Amino acid sequence: MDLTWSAEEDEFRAEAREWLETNVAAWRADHGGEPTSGDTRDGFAHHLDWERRLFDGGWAVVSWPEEHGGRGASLWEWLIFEEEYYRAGCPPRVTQNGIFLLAPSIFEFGSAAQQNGILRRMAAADDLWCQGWSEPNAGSDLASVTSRAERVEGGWVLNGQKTWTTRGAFCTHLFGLFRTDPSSERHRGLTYLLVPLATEGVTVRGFGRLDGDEGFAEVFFEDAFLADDAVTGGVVLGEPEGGWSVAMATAGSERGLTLRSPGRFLATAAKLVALAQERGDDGLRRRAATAWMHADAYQQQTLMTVTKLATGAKPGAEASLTKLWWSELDIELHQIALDLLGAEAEVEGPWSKGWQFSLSGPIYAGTNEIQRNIAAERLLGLPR
Amino acid sequence: MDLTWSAEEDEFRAEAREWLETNVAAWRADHGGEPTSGDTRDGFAHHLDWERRLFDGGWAVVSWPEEHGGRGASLWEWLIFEEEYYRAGCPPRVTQNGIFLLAPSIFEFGSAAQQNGILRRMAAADDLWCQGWSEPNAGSDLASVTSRAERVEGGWVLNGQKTWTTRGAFCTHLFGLFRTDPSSERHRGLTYLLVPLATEGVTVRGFGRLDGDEGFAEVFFEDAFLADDAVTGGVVLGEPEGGWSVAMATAGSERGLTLRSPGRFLATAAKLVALAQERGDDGLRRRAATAWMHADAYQQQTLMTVTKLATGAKPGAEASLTKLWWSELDIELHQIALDLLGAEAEVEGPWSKGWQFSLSGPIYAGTNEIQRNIAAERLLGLPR
Amino acid sequence: MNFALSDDQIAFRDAARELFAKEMTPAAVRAAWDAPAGELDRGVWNSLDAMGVLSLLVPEADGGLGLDETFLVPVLEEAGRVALPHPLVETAMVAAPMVGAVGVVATNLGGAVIPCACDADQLLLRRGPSLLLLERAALEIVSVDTVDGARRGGRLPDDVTGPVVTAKHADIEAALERGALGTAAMLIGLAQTMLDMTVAYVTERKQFGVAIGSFQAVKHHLADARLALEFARPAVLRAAWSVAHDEPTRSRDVSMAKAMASDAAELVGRKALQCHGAIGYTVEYDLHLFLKRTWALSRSWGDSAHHTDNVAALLV
Amino acid sequence: MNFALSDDQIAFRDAARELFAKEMTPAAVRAAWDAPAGELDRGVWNSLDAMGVLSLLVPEADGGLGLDETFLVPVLEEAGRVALPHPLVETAMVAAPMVGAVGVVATNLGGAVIPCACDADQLLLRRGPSLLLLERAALEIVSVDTVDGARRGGRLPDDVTGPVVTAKHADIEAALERGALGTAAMLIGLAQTMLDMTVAYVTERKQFGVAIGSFQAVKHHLADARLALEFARPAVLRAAWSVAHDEPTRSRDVSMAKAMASDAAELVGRKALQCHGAIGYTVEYDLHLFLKRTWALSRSWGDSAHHTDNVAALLV
Repeated sequence: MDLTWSAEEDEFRAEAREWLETNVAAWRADHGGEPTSGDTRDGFAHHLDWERRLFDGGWAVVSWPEEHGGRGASLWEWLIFEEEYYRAGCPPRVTQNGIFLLAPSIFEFGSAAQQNGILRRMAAADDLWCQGWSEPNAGSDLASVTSRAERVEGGWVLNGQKTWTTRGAFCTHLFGLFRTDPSSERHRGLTYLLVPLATEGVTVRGFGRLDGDEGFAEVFFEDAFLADDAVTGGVVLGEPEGGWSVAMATAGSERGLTLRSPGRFLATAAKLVALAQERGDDGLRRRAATAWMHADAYQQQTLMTVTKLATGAKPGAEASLTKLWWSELDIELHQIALDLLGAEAEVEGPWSKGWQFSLSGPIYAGTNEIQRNIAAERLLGLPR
Repeated sequence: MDLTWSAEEDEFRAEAREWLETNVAAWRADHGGEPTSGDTRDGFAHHLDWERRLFDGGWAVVSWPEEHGGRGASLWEWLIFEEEYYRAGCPPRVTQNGIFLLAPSIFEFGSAAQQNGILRRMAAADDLWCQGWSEPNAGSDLASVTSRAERVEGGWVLNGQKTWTTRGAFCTHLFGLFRTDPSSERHRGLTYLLVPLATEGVTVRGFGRLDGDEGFAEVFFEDAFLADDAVTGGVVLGEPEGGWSVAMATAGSERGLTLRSPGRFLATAAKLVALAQERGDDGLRRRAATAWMHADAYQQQTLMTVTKLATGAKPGAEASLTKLWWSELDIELHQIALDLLGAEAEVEGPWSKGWQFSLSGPIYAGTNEIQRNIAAERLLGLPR
Repeated sequence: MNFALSDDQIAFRDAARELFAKEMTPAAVRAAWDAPAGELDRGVWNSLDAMGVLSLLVPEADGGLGLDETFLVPVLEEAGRVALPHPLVETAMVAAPMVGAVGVVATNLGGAVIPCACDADQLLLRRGPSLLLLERAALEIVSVDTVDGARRGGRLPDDVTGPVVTAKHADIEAALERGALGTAAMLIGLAQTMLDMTVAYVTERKQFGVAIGSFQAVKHHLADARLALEFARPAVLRAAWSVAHDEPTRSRDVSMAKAMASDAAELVGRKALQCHGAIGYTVEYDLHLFLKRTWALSRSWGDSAHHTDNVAALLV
Repeated sequence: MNFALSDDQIAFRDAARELFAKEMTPAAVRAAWDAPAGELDRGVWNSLDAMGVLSLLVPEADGGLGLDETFLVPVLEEAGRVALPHPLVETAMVAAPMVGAVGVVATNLGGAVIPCACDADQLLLRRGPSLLLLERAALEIVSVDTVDGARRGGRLPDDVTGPVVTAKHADIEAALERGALGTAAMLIGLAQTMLDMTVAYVTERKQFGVAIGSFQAVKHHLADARLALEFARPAVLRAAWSVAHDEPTRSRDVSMAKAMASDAAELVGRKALQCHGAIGYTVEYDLHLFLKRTWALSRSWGDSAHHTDNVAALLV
């Protein structure tokens, strides 16, 4: 047991801090001081510029191997980077769904050609990936996907509809599950496909999230021909009709260590404590301190988890607990902030925007009802 | 709409208040100032004395007809009585399971002979009734009763076991469900029987509740012969094998308006507010005020419900909401009191005793999980 | 003791319900999001005026109906059910008893912004210890972006002056009480609609081969929502009575009503959004119209903590 | 950075676990409820002494093991798992670093009563600004009835005096911190046992033809319990490190550990009782032994609100 950082890790932190503080300030200045939300058309362009600065500085994907644009950082360093990223006030990552949801599956299931063709372009924000999991009738019940791909000479013909595709209207590529065995049911007969959105027969329609930003999209496929070589290295990830296990690996990482790091909530908690000091009564200051503890506990629990992973353990169903914790923590932090703001809370601002976003946490990446089922069944062993 | 009490109701309140204040003081004085819990052997005797004083004063069962020992009070007057009862600091009713659980069924399903033979003696605390619903394997799932009664010449032979029988060790009679059709399943083939505990072959073993008082009993039946005339008017309530519908009527009243009146919680809330004034910080005073509001809201909601009943409506599944509210309110009130007491809370005293009792609220009279199911299915119409 | 609305009270409420069902659809609420400042459609407002709702609390001698808050509160619950964007609480509940029926009235009494500031005929403004009544046309109003676009919020510079309506502390306290009471009623209506929408959705929406409303977790979410509403509603109606009859407990009763209605509506909103899942999380679906109004109103005219502290102070 | 216990720390913890499994069964806890004041069985205590647990924090020069709190905290979690009635936190965690291994030590530092007051050899007493160490045999102790009968609480008259151990504020603060930390560890263990018992019960108990653990409501209750434990446990271990290494954040870390462990254990206890139903509500079943200790410890050595306020003060 040793809860101190090594000299190398301290150095890594110092380097990250300096780069991030300097560069985020420069980026902000270049976009008028306060760039608009990355989930709007204009804001997305500003945020792409940020992503490219990150890549050029070598900070886009710190934990990836150097050959794919990373710097081969350890999980510890990744945590440090995330902490510094949010402490410096850097913006949400508009490339996150590629980096955090698709890339782990590419690393695990992709051919060398796919890895070489896809990863560096993703890191550089040359290709922008959105996820195609949900359909109008496949939400929590992902296995009920009905979008289909028919095998034809030299490729696939796609039909169907995906929805709730985050930032789909601004992306260039989609990854998702398609039913390739029309006689199959549930999680059998599904293939994981990589689809350029420019493909003829693919239509993307953006629509507004709760906060009004065009953060969602529907994607329609109407006899869209997806050539086998439409993506370098091939459009099928993993085995044909083996898409479910590829998706589950992605879903595992989506729920797991990577999607929402403690650093993000530590930064919000620090802001909340400052707000409570400024305008809270005793009761509200106590609630703010409780929320701060919950954020700090997330950091400690993550350090404990990384300790286990560093000694060879595999991530397990504990990921469900992590998802429950951060999603409910995010709401707690913003709820208290709104209570501190009182009637002012209805005015548009970072807290009211963050509050609305926090409410999506218990819904996306597997609803919290599903996560509680998983925790009870897989961690406690309760009967299905 | 008129939220004032009539002159007659004010008079009733004044009369009740005077009688209760005078008599509860006298009763306390006669039993050493602070009589012990009615759920202990000694305390039960003290509390029986209180019940008999109530009966002699005409206050044991105010809402019953005069012929059975009541004073024919309206539901409004009953609410006023309950409010005054707890405001005066009167003790819990050790006769409550007969009065609130059995009597409504006797009124609805009993023959004139049963009504005349049972009710007045119950009100006078001459006969002391305990309930025999639960069995070791029939808790929430009441229909899985396996205790059985076999029809023989002149009576029934009982075998099986009941448990969680409140104050069973101190009572004289039991009411409960027995399977009389051995080939039946679930809620068919059950008969509602009235059983003197002195019957040969019936053994009662008291055991300790969470707070250590002997408030529970197991009742064993081993070839116990229950003569048809063991209870005046007959031992079967309602139709043989029609016991389920009789029990459901009782369960309805158990959950409903009558078991836990608002007055009880208003009195606790007033004490909590005083405690919070004495030793609370702002945060705890705010919590105490919230709990007080919840108690007062129960009173207002009850007045609204009684308005509906007074104009001919039947009690419905709203009773599930009432049970959820008072049981969770009781815990809230005591939780805050313990938080106010801090480390002192571990010392035995009325708040720690009340806290332990409050924790049984979400369990007995139909668990709160079952009540939420009922509310969702019957009030909101969600699919079973 | 009788907690039931009278036939007259029911008739008023039902007339409002019928009007709103016809004229205040979700599409009409969306129109209020989109209409330029100062151009809020007055169709439904004129109908309310014709029904007498706007002058319900104005004495008969002054041309009003001379009725009391127990008539107006059920109408305001109906207004909440449809998320009426017009300043009905501000006009009929707060201003009318003081200044009579003088058109659309906006006010800064309720919170940080002045809802419908540019759409009003008159502005009732608190400035220091006084209440002023000003013609809107004469004022420079700055629009404020609010989470609920139908709030149509505005602000005024601090140095505005004009004719004083009252400088009595008691008058201002009473106005604040009426505002809190009316807003509590709106919140009950909003919560009822969000619950109704959610029950309909979870009954229809299927996942894993069954309606999602058959899952126990969803049932319990919505049972909790129903529970909160069941016990908040009588508190609001009782407060209406206490204000109408100037009961000694009126301040406490109003604070309890606002605290409980705010808490209940926030809870129902959370449950509604969660049970809807992603569909509720888009502005194309109607839920957000009610959710955002709930957030605005729960913290206007005093939030739950403010009113709870008032109850605590009055319980001493 | 390494959050894992070392092999030595694990060996200590496992030895304690093994000892407790043999000697501190629920029957042994019940015996502590029943034994007359002053007659608490010392079998398990002597074994702990022989293992070196009691003098773990005593410097080697003074005959102790000279180890730190990161060794003792995992042992205390094990003590919590079996609801050990002996004053192990008071003796090994609080007193030993100040006065060495002097037998069974009871203290009034933790709260309203002195647990095991009559069973101790020594009493460590806070009186005004000083800590005194007194021979128990010389004192008049009044027994106090506590909800948890195994607490064996006592009280002393206010005017007791005796030899001063320290009058330094910092020493007393450090002792209070160690007490809160040790108690937090006990609470984690208690919570773990209550959760384990409940999982076993709901897996076995059948109603409506199925194990009650298959109902989603029960699953979600216990997922919440597991969740609270998952995030409280690292906070306690981190606080052990901070105290052992005298980190600048030690006070804040200890307060966070105690607040989170208290909240988690109270929550787990509520869920455990509810999921057990009536069977948990009797003293014949073992759950109450753990539940009542949880209630006692969650409010001893500072309750959740006290420690949360300390965190709030230290975050400025």
